[in-house]
Amino acid sequence: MPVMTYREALALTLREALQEDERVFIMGEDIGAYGGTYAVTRGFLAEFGERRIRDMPIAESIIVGSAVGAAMAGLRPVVELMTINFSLLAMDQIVNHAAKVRYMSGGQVKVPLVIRVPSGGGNLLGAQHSQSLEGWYAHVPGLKVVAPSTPADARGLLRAALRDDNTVLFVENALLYGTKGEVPEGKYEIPLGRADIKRAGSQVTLVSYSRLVLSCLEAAQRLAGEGIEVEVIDLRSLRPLDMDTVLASVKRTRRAVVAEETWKTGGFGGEVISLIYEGAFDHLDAPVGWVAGAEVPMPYARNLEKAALPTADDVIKAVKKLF
Amino acid sequence: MPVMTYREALALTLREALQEDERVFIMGEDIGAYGGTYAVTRGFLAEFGERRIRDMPIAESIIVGSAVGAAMAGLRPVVELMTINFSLLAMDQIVNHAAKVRYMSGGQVKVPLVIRVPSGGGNLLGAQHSQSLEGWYAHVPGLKVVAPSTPADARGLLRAALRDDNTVLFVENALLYGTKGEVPEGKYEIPLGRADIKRAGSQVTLVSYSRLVLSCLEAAQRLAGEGIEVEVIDLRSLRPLDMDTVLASVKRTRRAVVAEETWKTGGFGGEVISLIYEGAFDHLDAPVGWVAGAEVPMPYARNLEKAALPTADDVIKAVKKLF
Amino acid sequence: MDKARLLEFLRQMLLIRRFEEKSAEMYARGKIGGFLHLYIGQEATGVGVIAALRPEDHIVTTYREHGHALARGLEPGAIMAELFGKATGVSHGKGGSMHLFDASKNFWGGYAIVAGGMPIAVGLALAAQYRGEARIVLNIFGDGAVNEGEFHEALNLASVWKLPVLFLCENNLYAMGTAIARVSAVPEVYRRAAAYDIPAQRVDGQDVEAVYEAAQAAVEQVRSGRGPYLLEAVTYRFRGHSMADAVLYRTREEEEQWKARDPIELLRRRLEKDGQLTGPELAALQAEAEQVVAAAVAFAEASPPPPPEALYEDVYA
Amino acid sequence: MDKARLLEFLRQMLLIRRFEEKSAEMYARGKIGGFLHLYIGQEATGVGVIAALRPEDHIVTTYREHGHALARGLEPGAIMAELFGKATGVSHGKGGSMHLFDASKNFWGGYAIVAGGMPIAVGLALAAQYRGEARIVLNIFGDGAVNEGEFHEALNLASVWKLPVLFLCENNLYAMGTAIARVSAVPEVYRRAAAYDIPAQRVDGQDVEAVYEAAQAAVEQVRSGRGPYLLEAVTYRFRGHSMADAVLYRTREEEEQWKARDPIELLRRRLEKDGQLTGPELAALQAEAEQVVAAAVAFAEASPPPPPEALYEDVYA
Ligand SMILES: Cc1ncc(C[n+]2csc(CCOP(=O)(O)OP(=O)(O)O)c2C)c(N)n1
Ligand SMILES: Cc1ncc(C[n+]2csc(CCOP(=O)(O)OP(=O)(O)O)c2C)c(N)n1
Ligand SMILES: [Mg+2]
Ligand SMILES: [Mg+2]
Repeated sequence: MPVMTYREALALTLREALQEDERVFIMGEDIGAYGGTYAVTRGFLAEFGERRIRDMPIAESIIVGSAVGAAMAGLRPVVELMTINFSLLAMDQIVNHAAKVRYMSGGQVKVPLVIRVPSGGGNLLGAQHSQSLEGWYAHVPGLKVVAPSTPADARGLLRAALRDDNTVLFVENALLYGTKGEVPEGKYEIPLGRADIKRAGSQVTLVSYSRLVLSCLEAAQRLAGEGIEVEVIDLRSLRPLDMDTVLASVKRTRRAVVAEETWKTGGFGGEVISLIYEGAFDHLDAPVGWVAGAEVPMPYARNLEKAALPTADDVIKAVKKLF
Repeated sequence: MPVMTYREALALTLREALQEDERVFIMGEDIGAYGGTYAVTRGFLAEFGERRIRDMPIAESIIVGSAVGAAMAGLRPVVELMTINFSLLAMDQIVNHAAKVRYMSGGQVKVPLVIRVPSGGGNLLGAQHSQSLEGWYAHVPGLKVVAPSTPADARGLLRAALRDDNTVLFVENALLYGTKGEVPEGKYEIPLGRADIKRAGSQVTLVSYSRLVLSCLEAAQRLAGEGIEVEVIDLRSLRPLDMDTVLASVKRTRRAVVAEETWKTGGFGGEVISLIYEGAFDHLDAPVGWVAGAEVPMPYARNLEKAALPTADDVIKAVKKLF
Repeated sequence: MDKARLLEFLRQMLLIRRFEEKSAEMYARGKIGGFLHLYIGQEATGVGVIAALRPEDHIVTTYREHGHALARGLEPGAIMAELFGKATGVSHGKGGSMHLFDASKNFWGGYAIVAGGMPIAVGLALAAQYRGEARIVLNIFGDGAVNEGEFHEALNLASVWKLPVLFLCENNLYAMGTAIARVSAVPEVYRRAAAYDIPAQRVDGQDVEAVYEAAQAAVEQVRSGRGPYLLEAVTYRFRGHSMADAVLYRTREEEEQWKARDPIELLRRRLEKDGQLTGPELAALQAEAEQVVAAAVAFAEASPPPPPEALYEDVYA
Repeated sequence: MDKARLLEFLRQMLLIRRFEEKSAEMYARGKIGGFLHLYIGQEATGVGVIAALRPEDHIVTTYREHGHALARGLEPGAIMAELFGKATGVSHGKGGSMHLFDASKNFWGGYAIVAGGMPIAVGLALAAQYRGEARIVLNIFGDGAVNEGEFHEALNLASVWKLPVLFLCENNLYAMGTAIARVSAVPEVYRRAAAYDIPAQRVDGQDVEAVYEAAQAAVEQVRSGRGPYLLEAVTYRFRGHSMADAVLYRTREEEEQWKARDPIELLRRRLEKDGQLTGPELAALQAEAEQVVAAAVAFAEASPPPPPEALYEDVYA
């Protein structure tokens, strides 16, 4: 299997969609002439031209909203929002419109739209540029939300998202773009809504998504050295959410820890934990562990930002508390 | 104690604040000449004039954002957003600005701002006007979120919110405005962040907030007839969240149900449930019950809307499942 | 203008008027719930502009859209059924008064977020341009929408990309209780267009002929590929904003002045003066409106509510 | 214009230039993290406009604000310490380069959401008007901000209420890699003001004298209570958008043309031509800038990072 970066996996999949389907086009700030903030679409403008690769004004509401309209008309737009922090400026179009027109039209309309959006902290970008708000969107019926952690998943899920007939928020943690991994050849596709066991283990189930899966894998590796066998489940998709895989694992291991990057209170972690209890209450030997970010706006100073973000150490600590 | 409506309790408290503190003024759409969408500020324009009662253009971002700026300068603005659905248009100012300036300025700035916002469904208003998104805001460090269920609490919490030095999202379920209750005399104030036991009981703890507290009380009443003694806890404040009161109760009753109006997945209920398990795992005799709205955009048709909203019946069913 | 067209305008306006009066009645009787925003007084605007479109042109509008839906030719019975929340409604009872959709008629909704439909209209126009289709998009919104950020973003993008959108502002002078001059730096909406290099015009929204002519010119411009156009029709809603409105914010004198310019009366008088409308002809049109609306109500009444399982249908495609 | 003032402009511009060059160096050495947006090339704009203010006037700006902070008189050491993420930084290390605050100097931030500071500036102006204070608010933003909804909402409200805001658009022709003409229907930003009945002017942002004079006139208008003003300064950033920018989107010729209009060089030549600046005087100013910046770096280096407990401080008041 070829090895490529997360970024390359995304670019490959987007390029392929542009080639395969004339209805696909990309809209976003600085995706063309600039080459993409995170360089995912570098070279696309030269390759596909201004009709397909659309540099947009800084105006998130019209970026998303015009994509919604184009999707209603039968096109298959892909939007790149520069970061999830700016998605708040498009929230009305995402939540009040994209997620609702199908239902409130009685099923007459579809909105096949992919919104790609970098998320997360760890780049010393401060309070307004470091949030991980994907959990919010997973609250909304009508939306789908995926957040792959590896190049292979990025490829497989993006391909599925591009072929889905609904609005999919495709969350890319910004620290993942440079990470590498094997990616299956061919037109590899992963159905939305299937969690993945990234590492098998028998004593604890670690549940996470996006970048923090990597911290969980690191934690699992280190814990294995200490004789604790950890299973790592990558949710990959927050909505639809695959609790079957999680519950089957927890019923085997009888212990679980949920880890995510955002603030603990009201994050998506609490949701997953509640669902674990709901589905496996009698199988748990200990309360479910909970790892999340510090409940503060992200500070700039390196030492503080480091302290604010959850790490493999935090995961290890949470796992050990279960024994 | 005088009896008044939820609406009157709010109006009394706002009027008092306007009289007591020259720095207080109100901004919102149709709060003046029209008299307020839900008539809370009726008569205020005549009484306080255009300087203090400011009718705004339909432009939620500038409504909230200009209030943030005025608060930074030392005033104490009160914003009325017409409904929480439209708060999505102001989300950038609420989440990226109001919640963050204090922290990212290293504590140099305060944002003493109250954002009043009607929420909820049940009025046949359809998908774009019936959401209960308050849980989202409770995710954000830097914000406070309260959601009173009775006229007394509305008065006490609003008074506290108006005197708080932070941004407080004050959530008013639209179906509550006409409800009546006793309100203590004098300048009654309730500290933010204290849950309230609305009915004592020994066998199950029901946890809720805002309008659904009334459904829980109805359920408790009916269950008492069947010999099940239910304790009803009104969180009142989602952030800060008073889990002490909840956990103390659950440790006594050993059973709990959490009920809220919004969609189950990613709502605030999952958060509370996880915290109950975290704090009282060993004290629970059954998995925590979970009552929430149907996972659909709100339909208009009366029968469908009714089916989409959680009721006392749903609470009763959830309670009975615990035995 | 030829008589047949004017009579058709009159027919549509009478139908809308009657439909709205009946809706108010049905609301009072509890048959219709939620908000109900009537179009009474503004009929000439929607009728005149929509008449200038072709069937393949798209329409995106607001919650005050019964008149637009009727002018576009949606089934009156299916509209009324929607207001009643019935399965036979245009949106299968899930949308209600504020969310009328009929994709088969290129009627893309009824939106209840002020200015929220504007980006969607721009997107439909983008799709038309992308595919090289000749169709255009009519985007209707109120004077209250012009101060929202989405208005600004929509006009700018439509202009940059020369998208085929006819922006129609129905300036009825009030957004709920807020007079436009109190909250708009430039209360003449059409003057806002220059900030986007968009041609614009203001027209008397009570005069259906004037509206139609202005719309024709605007449509021609838009269809030619030269980009969007902003048409401002100055009009007045004779009733409150919605059924809940006590109308405290405007004077009875002002209302009377505007009612003296009832668009239906203006057209009737003009036709009668020119000898183009006889008493019996008018009576026939009125009777037709009455009958169509009565049939619509009967249809709505007789229709079933959505089945319970509809609750979970059509959340996803 | 009197020599002392011009020399003061030169002093400030040299300081800013040196500060920014040093910041770039410190970034390359890993002392500064995150994004770093340099002001090199645009110095005349901030210096000229801020000189027209009084100390009690408020400033609200963007992430490209080191120059504004220096011109407003924030301590260079405390600014550099902020860039280093140190406890002694103007924002105690919590804000970083994009979020410089100094309430004691009425410098209300550094915002990293494009146009996000605009509503806040309007609110500060509202507070001044509410209290009957004479102060005004300077709100600085880029050409990229003008298509955001928040720009529109801010200008409209400021005009409706006649708020004392001087809107300053630093039009450096690009928002990241996007040339303004590609995304703005009206690329002349000052022309947007008419849509809000706001007076406006465009000025050569490389010519500090011209900027100062235009700013003085604008400030006078704003302070008189007649409402906001929009000043557009056309300028150019000589470096990339941030340190990460490969600058693929503009030609080297264009860059050279603009560098030939380096605001510092323009002022130096003008002063020398008029005999108002001698070689030793210039050298002294350069040495001063060098020394101040070196001291700032030394201060930042020597300062401690925020203590761990600072993490949870100042989330709430
Ligand atoms: C974003 C948003 N803010 C507020 C509202 C509440 N609201 C509904 S209609 C309306 C007035 C709109 O007035 P206008 O655009 O002039 O249309 P008209 O009702 O006069 O036809 C308001 C404020 C809303 N629906 N959406
Ligand atoms: C709402 C929002 N969208 C996108 C961005 C990403 N971004 C940061 S700076 C920038 C360009 C802004 O350009 P301009 O306003 O011209 O200012 P300049 O950088 O040229 O000074 C963009 C797109 C952002 N910070 N905020
Ligand atoms: Mg109106
Ligand atoms: Mg720029």
